[in-house]
Amino acid sequence: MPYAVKEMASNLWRNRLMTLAAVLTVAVSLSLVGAALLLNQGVSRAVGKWRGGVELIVYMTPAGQPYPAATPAQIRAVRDQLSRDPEVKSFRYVGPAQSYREAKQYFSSQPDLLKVLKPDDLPTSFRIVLRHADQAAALGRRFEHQPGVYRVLYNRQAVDAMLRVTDVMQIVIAALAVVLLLSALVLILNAIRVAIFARRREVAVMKLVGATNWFIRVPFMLEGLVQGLVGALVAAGAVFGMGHLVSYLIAHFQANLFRYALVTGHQVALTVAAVIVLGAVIGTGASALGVRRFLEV
Amino acid sequence: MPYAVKEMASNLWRNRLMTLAAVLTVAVSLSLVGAALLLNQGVSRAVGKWRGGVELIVYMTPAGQPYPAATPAQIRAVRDQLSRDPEVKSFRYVGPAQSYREAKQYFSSQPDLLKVLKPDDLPTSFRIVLRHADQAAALGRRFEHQPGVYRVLYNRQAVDAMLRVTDVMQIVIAALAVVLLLSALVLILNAIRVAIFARRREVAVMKLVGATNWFIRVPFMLEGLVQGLVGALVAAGAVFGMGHLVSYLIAHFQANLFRYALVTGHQVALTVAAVIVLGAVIGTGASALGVRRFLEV
Amino acid sequence: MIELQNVTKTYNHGAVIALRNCSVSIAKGEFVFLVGPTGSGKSTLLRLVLREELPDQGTIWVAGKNVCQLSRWKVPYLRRNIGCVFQDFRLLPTKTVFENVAFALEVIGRPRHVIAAQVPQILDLVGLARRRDALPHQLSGGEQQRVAIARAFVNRPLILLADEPTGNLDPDTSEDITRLLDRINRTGTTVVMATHNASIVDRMRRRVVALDQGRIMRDEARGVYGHV
Amino acid sequence: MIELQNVTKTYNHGAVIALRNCSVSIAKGEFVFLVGPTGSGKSTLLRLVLREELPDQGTIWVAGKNVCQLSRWKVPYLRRNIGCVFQDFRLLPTKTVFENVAFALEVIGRPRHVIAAQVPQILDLVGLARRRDALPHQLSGGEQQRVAIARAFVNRPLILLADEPTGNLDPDTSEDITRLLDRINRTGTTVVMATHNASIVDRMRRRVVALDQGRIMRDEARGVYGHV
Ligand SMILES: Nc1ncnc2c1ncn2[C@@H]1O[C@H](COP(=O)(O)OP(=O)(O)OP(=O)(O)O)[C@@H](O)[C@H]1O
Ligand SMILES: Nc1ncnc2c1ncn2[C@@H]1O[C@H](COP(=O)(O)OP(=O)(O)OP(=O)(O)O)[C@@H](O)[C@H]1O
Ligand SMILES: [Mg+2]
Ligand SMILES: [Mg+2]
Repeated sequence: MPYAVKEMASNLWRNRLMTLAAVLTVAVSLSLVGAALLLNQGVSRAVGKWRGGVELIVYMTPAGQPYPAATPAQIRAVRDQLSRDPEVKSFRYVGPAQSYREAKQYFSSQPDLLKVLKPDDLPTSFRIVLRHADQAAALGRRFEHQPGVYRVLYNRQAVDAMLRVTDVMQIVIAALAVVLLLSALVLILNAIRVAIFARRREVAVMKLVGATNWFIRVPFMLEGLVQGLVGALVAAGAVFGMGHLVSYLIAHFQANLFRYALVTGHQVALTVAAVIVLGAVIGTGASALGVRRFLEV
Repeated sequence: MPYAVKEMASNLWRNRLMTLAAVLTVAVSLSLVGAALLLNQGVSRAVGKWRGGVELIVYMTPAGQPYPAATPAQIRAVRDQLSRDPEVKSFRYVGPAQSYREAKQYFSSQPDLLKVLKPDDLPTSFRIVLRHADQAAALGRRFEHQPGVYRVLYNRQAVDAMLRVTDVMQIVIAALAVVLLLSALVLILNAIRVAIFARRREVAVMKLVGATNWFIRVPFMLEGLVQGLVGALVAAGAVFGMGHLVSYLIAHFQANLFRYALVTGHQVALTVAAVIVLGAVIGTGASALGVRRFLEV
Repeated sequence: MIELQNVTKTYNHGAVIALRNCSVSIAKGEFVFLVGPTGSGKSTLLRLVLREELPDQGTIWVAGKNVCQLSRWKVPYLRRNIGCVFQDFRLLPTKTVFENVAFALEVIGRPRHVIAAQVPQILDLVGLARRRDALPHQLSGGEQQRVAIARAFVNRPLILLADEPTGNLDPDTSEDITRLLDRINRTGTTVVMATHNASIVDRMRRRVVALDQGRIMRDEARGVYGHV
Repeated sequence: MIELQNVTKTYNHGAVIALRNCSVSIAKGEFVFLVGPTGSGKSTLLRLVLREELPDQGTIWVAGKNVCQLSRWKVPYLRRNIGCVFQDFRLLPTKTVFENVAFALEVIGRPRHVIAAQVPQILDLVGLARRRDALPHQLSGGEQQRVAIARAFVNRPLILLADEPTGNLDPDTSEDITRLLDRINRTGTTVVMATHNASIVDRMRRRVVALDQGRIMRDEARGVYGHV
């Protein structure tokens, strides 16, 4: 329908400032939606890594402590007990070499501290996956006072604290996104209203000579759709950019827990698709609403 | 001028959806401006703390290293050299006890690691303030191979990396804020335009019977001003809230360098004032523009 | 062609009664003047025929269809049978004479070659063939009304409604416009013209339907304006 | 009171010439009919007097002021000396009769007690004292035009301009409105009325200024409409 497209283009151009504002607001709000989605995916991916299913860590006493280091026999005792415990789904032992490797990675940003650490100073540990996560405290208590056990760490606590923080961030971002989506909707609605007003004479004549309702409506609806879609495309670009920004930030912050919060290309693509669909929905919704409210039949 | 206020209130109420959108967009964009300002202040405050003016740290070899620990004589030699060097503005020696205290604070979130550390394992250090910051490398090189010196750290590097990251964040936030301010402007402009259109009959009659131009303009201008100001007040609330959110995030992240990025109440108050002034400026600007463009005389 | 049966129309939830129990029947090819003082309901009657409004009571038949029971999406097709002319011309100021007339065909989906054939023909009929590229503001009021008539008639509707088509025109021009409507009526089109112009009504001696306060007071085959 | 000296006015950067070198002088207390075919420049002349437009050439004096050299902010004060009435009434649909008239005083900053005193007085003059709380759509066209006249006259302007005030009205109502304007003229107000209504002009026998294609063709003290 070339008439509709022509009309739409001319409507958009007449109100270019408003069109620009609507497109930008759609872009910003959808970018925020995309950011919230990415953060959500990144965090849930990182949570998997952080936990790796591990809910409990039993550290054995390292050398260089005021009390004696764990003996091989004590370590074997813990291992045996874990093998027999029905609550333990699986576990692995992290020896001195791997502990040191982990620490090196962990403190890669603090080389002076690294030089202080020696492999033997670091505690070896058992990383334990439970059958029922809520049994962590009960199991932990059993090992806490066993000879050679240095400390029991509940991984869940640290991760949960982190999750609370990222939850707050997601809520803030999502709230901003919702507010801005409302603004975007009103801006598109308005662009349509102004376009309808600018074309009121044409519309009156069209009704008079018997143009069908859809013939009259379609150019205005297309206008809203295009604004929503163009905004969504810009936001899609921003989502791609955010992927890079996040890696950059992670690389520079070297934020320990967050280093796993990278999202896969697949997840970014899904987010981009969601953003574009949302843009189309907003554009169409605003159009339908605008045409309904401001165009009599 | 009660007439103008009455007219303005009725204009706002007629277009409540648009008014709401305009106010919310102003609020969001000014909140982002506030966030950028707070981040900027927090970072520059933190930079001061991070650096404390210190540009160079000379660590002395601690015990428990493959090579011998620094002797008191070696430490004294470094101290003497620093006292004599004309490039050194001031310096202080951080002994074992204070080093341990710092480490405890630094690693408060990682108790198992803390237990591994012993005061004697930690290097003591000289924190040096230079007369000319660019002399850091030259001075550092002189100490690097001196007996008993464990390592020379250029504080500037870590801080600069951090600054690059916060710079990126500030730019992103500021860019979003600018885009949204444009949208806010267009939304206010539009609300005024619609109000003018809704009142076109009244305006025509007013011109006809000889109402002065300002009498006609003022209600519409007040409308824009109120939208800008109300949005700014909401943003001011958000800025206060952000202060709390930041402390909460810092407490939970325990992000090492950022723990000093708290802003003072005074700085928050200044930011709030800036946000409100900006809201008034935007409201007035949009009004003036709207009245100019859409109200003939 | 047009038949109103006991039609009552009110506005503002019954506060204003625009038409009271009106019945009138207009046959194909008639030329009818609708007269009456201001507020007597002439425009309302025309709007009902166009189905811009629905009556409160009574039935209205237009071109063989009961417009009160016409579903919404069929209304545009009804209107393609009815041409309309108003006091204020309602031309599109940014389009030329040709484009204004062509617009009426474009928006109901007529193909290009039909437009290219019919528009010059109708401009010839209204005597504006030489001004086809002028913009409305470059025309006199009488010429503008001719364009409006061309637009209303280009799709060869069965009915032409004219609501005070000479209200903005001087007596000479009004005379011209009425003569043009008469010419269109002679092609078989039913013409209904609401007017205050007593001298035209008196001179033409056509059927006159006189309204007053929403009631049909007179319906004469070869009537005059009269002072109600 | 009103004086045009060699006034030329064009639109669209000279493409349309609305007035060509017109000179006319209207004294205080006169009643002048402005006649001429559509597009002859009657409305343009009135808009120039109101200083809604500026002339291309010539000077215009209104109430002792050269309106061409009047600074922008003084225009409202000029307009307080000029009342205006139009074909389409231009009443505010959401305000009552009283409020419509009071609005004209409110927006020029007249105090409440002045409004409370003057509005009923003027409504009495135009014969609408009993309809003061009606909304415009509840009034007939003639009554609406009376409200418009009341609004134009409530501030007791020196001049009353009327641009086809009877264009939308039937002959009887037109007669009434013209009589009302005549009554206002007898209070000393200068009245200029542009019209197409030949019968009224012919009956009143007042000064007639006839325009055609932007030129003043006739200016007779006790003229008739005539067919130019
Ligand atoms: N949209 C409307 N809302 C409310 N009342 C209306 C509306 N349209 C018309 N009326 C009222 O209905 C009555 C008839 O109006 P209508 O316009 O049909 O009269 P008319 O004969 O065309 O008058 P005129 O000669 O002034 O054009 C009048 O009292 C008018 O005030
Ligand atoms: N705003 C405008 N822009 C361009 N041309 C205009 C404008 N206003 C009037 N004209 C043109 O100026 C000429 C004089 O117009 P004007 O309205 O003064 O005539 P008029 O005598 O009042 O006619 P009518 O009897 O139809 O009201 C016409 O040719 C008209 O097309
Ligand atoms: Mg009518
Ligand atoms: Mg005119």
